[in-house]
Amino acid sequence: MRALLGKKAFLVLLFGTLLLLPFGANKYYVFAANLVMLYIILALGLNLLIGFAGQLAFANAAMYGIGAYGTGLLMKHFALPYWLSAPAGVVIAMAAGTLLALPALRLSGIYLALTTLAFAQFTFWVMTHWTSVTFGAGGFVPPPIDFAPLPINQEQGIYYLSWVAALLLYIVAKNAMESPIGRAFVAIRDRDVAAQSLGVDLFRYKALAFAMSGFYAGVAGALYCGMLGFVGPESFDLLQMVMHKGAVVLGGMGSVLGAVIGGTLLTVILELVKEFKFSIEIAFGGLLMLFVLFQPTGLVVFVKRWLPGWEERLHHAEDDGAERAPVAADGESRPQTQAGD
Amino acid sequence: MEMFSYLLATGISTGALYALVALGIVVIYKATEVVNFAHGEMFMLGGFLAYTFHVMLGWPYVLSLILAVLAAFGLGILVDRIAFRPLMQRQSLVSVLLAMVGLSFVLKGVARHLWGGKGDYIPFPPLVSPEPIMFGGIMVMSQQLVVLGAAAVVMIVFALFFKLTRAGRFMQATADNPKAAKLVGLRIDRVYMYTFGVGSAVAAAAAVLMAPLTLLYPDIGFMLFIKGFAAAVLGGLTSIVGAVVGGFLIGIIEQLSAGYIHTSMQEVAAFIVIMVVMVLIPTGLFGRRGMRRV
Amino acid sequence: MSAALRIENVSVSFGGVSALDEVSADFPQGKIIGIIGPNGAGKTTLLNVICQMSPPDKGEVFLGERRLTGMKPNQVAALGLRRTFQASQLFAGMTVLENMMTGLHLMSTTGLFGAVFRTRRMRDEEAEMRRRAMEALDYVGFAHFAHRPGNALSFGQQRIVEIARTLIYEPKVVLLDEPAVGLSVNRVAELDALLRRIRDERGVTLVMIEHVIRLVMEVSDHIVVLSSGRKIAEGDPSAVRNDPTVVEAYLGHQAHA
Amino acid sequence: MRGTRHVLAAALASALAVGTYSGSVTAQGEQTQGISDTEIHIGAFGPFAGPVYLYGKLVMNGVEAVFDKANADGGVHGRKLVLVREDDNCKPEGSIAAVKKLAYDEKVFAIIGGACSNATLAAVPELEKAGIPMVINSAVADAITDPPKPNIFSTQLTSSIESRAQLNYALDQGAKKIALVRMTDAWAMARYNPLIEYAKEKGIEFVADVELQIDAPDATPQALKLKASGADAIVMVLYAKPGAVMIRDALKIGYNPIWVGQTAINDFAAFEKQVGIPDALKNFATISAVAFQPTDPEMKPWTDRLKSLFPNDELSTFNMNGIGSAQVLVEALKRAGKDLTRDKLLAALGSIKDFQTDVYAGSITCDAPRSHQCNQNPGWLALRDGKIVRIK
Repeated sequence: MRALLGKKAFLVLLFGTLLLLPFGANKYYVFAANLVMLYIILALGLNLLIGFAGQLAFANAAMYGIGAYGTGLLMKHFALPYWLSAPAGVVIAMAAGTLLALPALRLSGIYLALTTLAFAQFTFWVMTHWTSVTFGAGGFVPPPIDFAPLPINQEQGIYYLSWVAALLLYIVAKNAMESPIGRAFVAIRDRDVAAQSLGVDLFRYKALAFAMSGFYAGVAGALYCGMLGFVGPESFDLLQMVMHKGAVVLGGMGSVLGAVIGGTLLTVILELVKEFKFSIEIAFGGLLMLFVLFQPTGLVVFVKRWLPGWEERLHHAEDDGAERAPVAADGESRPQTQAGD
Repeated sequence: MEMFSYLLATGISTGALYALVALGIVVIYKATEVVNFAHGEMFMLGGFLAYTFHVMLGWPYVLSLILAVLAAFGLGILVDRIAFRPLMQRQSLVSVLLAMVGLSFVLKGVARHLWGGKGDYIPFPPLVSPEPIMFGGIMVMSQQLVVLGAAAVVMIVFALFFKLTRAGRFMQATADNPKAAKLVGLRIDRVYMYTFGVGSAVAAAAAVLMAPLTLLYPDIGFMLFIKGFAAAVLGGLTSIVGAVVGGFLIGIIEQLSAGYIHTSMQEVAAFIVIMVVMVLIPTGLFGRRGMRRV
Repeated sequence: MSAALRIENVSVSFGGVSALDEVSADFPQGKIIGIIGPNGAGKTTLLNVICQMSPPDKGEVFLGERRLTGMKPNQVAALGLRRTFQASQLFAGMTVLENMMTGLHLMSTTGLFGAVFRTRRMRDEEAEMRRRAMEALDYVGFAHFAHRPGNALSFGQQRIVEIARTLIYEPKVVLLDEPAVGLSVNRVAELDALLRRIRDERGVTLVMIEHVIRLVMEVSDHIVVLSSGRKIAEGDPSAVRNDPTVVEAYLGHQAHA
Repeated sequence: MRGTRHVLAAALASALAVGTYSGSVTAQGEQTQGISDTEIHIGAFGPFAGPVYLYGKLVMNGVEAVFDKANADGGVHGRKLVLVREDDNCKPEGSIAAVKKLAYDEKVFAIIGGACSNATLAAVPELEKAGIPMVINSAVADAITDPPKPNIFSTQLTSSIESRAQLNYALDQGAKKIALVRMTDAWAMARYNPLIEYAKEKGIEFVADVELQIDAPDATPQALKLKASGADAIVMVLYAKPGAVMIRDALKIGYNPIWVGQTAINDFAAFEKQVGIPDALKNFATISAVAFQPTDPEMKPWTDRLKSLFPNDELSTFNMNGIGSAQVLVEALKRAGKDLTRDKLLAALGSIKDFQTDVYAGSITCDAPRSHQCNQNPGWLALRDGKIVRIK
C-alpha cells in the first residue's frame, strides 16, 4: 500500500501515462501532454533558481524564448539539423542565463527581480526589432525536423524527446539538489552571509543556479520550436513568466517533486480555464496570489502530509515547521527569523 | 533647435507623468522596502473609476476626481491587506513580490471584464480646451500644461504632507528607521497601510490628469509601472526628490533618444536605463549609500 | 607563542566616521580571546574586517602567515577561519543534520557531474559527511535533533548548533559574535563549558566578542579592549579588570548613556 | 524494489486503460462530424484576455449574435447553430491546441475565427491536416490564405489588400512624398512587408519610416521626424490608440498631412473622440471593412440583439466583423443543403458570389480555387463637412 501511494508510484504513473498516451488519446490530449512535459521542465529549472537558490529572477520566459529562437534560427539560417541546432540553442540560453548571474551578485530581492524584468523586456524588444536575424514580430517557420531513420514523424519524435528530456532533467534536478550543490543553494537562499562564512562561493553557486535554470528553459525552448513548427515573440511575454512562477508556487517552492506536480497541474488548469471560458489572467494571477498567501509551500506539502513515502531530502524553509511542537524545553522562545543585519 | 525644444517640452510633460508614478512607488518602497508591482494597475483602475463616475454616471469632474482618488486609497489598503501584511509577517520578500505580480494580473483581468466591452481605448474628456496653444515659442497641448501644473501641485502637497502632518511624519519616521518607530510606539502596521493608500491615491490622481492624453485601456498599467520604476531607480528608489528628478530625466531621455537616435528607442530606453543604473550605480542619483542589502 | 591570527594597523571608516583606528593585535594559538568594549567600540566591525566581510581601508590581517586582506569571505573560510553571527544564522530550510553537512561544504570535491551521476566518490563523500556531521552533533549532545528543521530549535539550541557547524571542518580560528546574547543563565554556563572543551580538545583558537562581561572574564585567556575604535588595553583578564583606562572607558560610557 | 515493480505494472496497466478508453472513440465520419439532427457545432478560437482580446472575445460575440438570429429564425435546415469557443491567448501554442481540441476533442463541424496573425498562421498546418472548414474573420496575414488552402477561407480584408489600398489612396490624393508610421508587432509586420513590396513595385520610396509603440503615451519624436521628411501623406500602420496619439502630436507641431488609416481605425466616431481635437481629422481617411459606424441606425437590430445577449457590451466594429463573417458562414451552410458534409460546405463557400452582408463594405466573393480571400473591398471613410461619410 505504501509503495502504491509513494512518490515513486506517482512518478511511474505520470511518466508511464505520458509514455503511453499517444497510443490511445486523441491529438489534442497528446499535444496537451507534450505541453505538460515542457512545463515540467520549465518549472524544474525555475524552481532551482527561485525555490532552492532564492534568486527571484523574472527572465525565465526570456530564456525559454532564447532557446526556441536559437534553435529555430540556426535551422533556418544555417540549415543545421535539429540534433545540432537544439543543443546549440540550449547553450545560448544557458549563456544568457549565466550572464544574469552578474547583476545577481550585486543585487538581491526587488532589485534583482526588476533588473531581470527589464532584461526580459529588452530580450522581447530584440526579438521584434532585430528583423534581419529574428524575422521580427511576425515570427518564422523553422524547417521541418526529420527523425529518420526512426519510423516516427516530427510530432511523435518531439513528443518522445520531450518525455526523455523531462525524465532526465527531473533526475538531474533531484540528484543535484540532494548533493552539496543543493545544500549550497538553500544556504544561499536562507542565509547568504552565513553560507559564505562556511566557504560557499556565492558567485559560483549563483552562477550555477542561473546557468541551470537557463539550461532547463533552453531545453524547453528547443522542444517548443520543434513542437509548434512556429516561433514568434508573443509566446515569451509577461504572462508566460507568470505562468512559470505559478507552476513553481503551485507545486511547491524548493521541492523538485513540487515542480513536477506544478508543471503538470499548470497545464491541466490552463486547459480547464479555457474549458470554462474563464479569464486566464485572473485565473493565473489569482492562483499565484492565493497559493503564496494560503499555501506558500505548495501542493506538495499536502501530499507529504497525507501520504507516506513522499519525503524529500531538502525541504523548503516553511515546511510546516511552524506547526510542530517546539523542541525547546528550557523556556526559551523560538526566535523570529530575521531578514538579516 | 525647434526639434530640440519640442522634444524637451514633451519630455518634461511625459516626465511629469512618470514622476507621479515614481512618486507612488518610492513612497511605498521607502516605508516598506517593497516595490508595489501592482502600482500601474492602481493608476489604471483610478482612471477607469474616474471614467465611470464622470462619463458613465455623468458626475462633476472634481467630484469624480476626489472619488477616484479615495477609491484608489482604498485599493491601496487592499493591496496592503491581501498582499503585503500577511506576507511581511513571514518575512518573505519573494512571496510578497509574487503575490503582487499575481494581483496585478487579477486587476488587469477584472478591469477587462468590467470595462472591456466598451471599445478599445477609452477617451477621457480633458479639463481644458483640447486645442494646442503657443507657449514660449512652441505649440503645446493645454492639457499638458494642466498636467504639469497639477503634477507640481501634487508633488508640493506631498512634500507638505510629509513635513507637516502627523501621518506624514509617522511615515517618514517609519521609513527612516522602522525599529525605532516601533520602539516609540508607532503602530507600524497602520503606517504601512496608509502608505499603500497614499501611494495608490497619487497614482489615481495622476491617472485622472493624464487619461485625456494617454487614453484608458486595461493594459496601460504595466507600461507606466516600468517607466515609473525606471524613474524611481534612477532617482535612487528612496528619495522623493530623486523620484521627481528621475521621472523628468526618463521622460527627456526617452524623447531625445527617440528623436535623435531612432524612434524605437522610445520603447526600450527605460529598460536600458534600469539595467545600466542597476549594474553601474545601484544607489541611483539620490539614493542612500550602504542601505542596500546584498 | 606564535600568533594564530594577527591584525596590523587596521583602520575602517564609514562615511567619514572612524570605526576602527590603527588597531593592531596578536591572537595567540589555542587560546580563547575575548574582545570587549562599550557599545560602538567597533567590536563587530573588527570581526567583519578579520573575516573580510568588510574590507579595511588600511592595515592587514594575517591568519598564521597567510595574508587575508583582499580575499573573499569564502576564501578566508577555506583557509580555516570561521565565524558565527549575532542573529541566528541556521539555514531554516534544512534539517539540523543538513546544516551541519553544509558546514562540511569545503570538504566536497565532486562538482555537478558527480552529483548528477551520483558517482561512487560522491556517494562515499556524502556518507562521510553524514558520519562526521552526526559525530559533531553528538559532540555537543544534539544528535537527537539531527532530523529537525533548523528553525524548530530554540534560540539557545540554534546557537549551539551554529557553533558546532563552524567547528566541524578543520577550523583554525573561530570568531564568535556575542555567543551568549539572549541565552538563559543555565545556557551560558553550558556555553562556557563547551568553549573550554573546544579549546582543550581541539586546539582551536576562539575569538569572542561579548557583552556578558562575566562570561568573557571567566572563559578568556586573553582580552583585548576596544573603545571608540581604538585598542585601549590588552592582557589577561585580571590585568584588564584592574586597568584604570578600561574602568574609565566603561564608566565614562555608562555616564553618557 | 519489489514494491516498485508492482507499482510499475499497475501504472502501465492503468495508463493503457486510460489510453484505450479515450482512444476508443475513433475519428469516424469526419465529413459529418459535429452535425446532429438538431444541431451544428461550430468552433471559434481567439483570445479572451490580454491586450488583443477585442479581436477574439468581441468578434465571437458578434458571431454569437448571428447564430442567435439564425436559430431564432428556425435554424439552418432545422438545425440550431452552437458556437464552441476556445481561448488561444493569442499565442501559437494556444491556437494549435485550440484547433486540435476543436477538431479532435470537441469534434466541431467547422471553425470560424482566428484573431491573431501569428497564432492563426501557426495553426494553418494543423487546420490543413484536420481538413476542417475554416472561415478567418480577424487575422490579416496573407500567408494564411495565400497560397489558397482548400479548407481555409477569409472574410477579412487581408493585409496586402489593405496595404495596396492605402498606398493607392495616398497616390490618388496627389501625394508626392509618402511616409510611414508603424507599430512593430506581428499585426503590423504582416502589413509592413507587403507595403514595402508594393511601394517598390510602384517605384515609390518612403521618405520616412518611423516606429510608434502601441502604448506610447506620446508621439512627438515621430511627428517631428515625419514633418522633417516633408511628407504630404502618411500611411498609418497603427491601432487606433497610437493613431490618435500620432495625429494629436503632429497637430501640436502644426503638421497635418494626409493621414491614411486602415481597418484597425475603422470606428471613426470613436477615433475622433480619441484624438479629441476638433477638426483634427479633416485630412484623415481610413479603410473600413464595415460599411457602417456602430451608432448608425442600420445597425440598430444588431445593437439590440447584442445587448440582449451581452448586456455589458456596446456594439463595436469588432462585433461587426464577427457578424459579417458569421453571415457568410450561415449563408454557405444554407446553400450546402440539408445533407450537410464538410465537402459540401467548402463547395458552398467557394461558390459564394456577390453576397451582401449587413455589415461589410463590399460584397463577398470567394473565387475558389483561385483565391480564398473573399473580401476584396476596402471601403473608405472620411470627414466631409464634419460628417463621417463613405467615399469613393
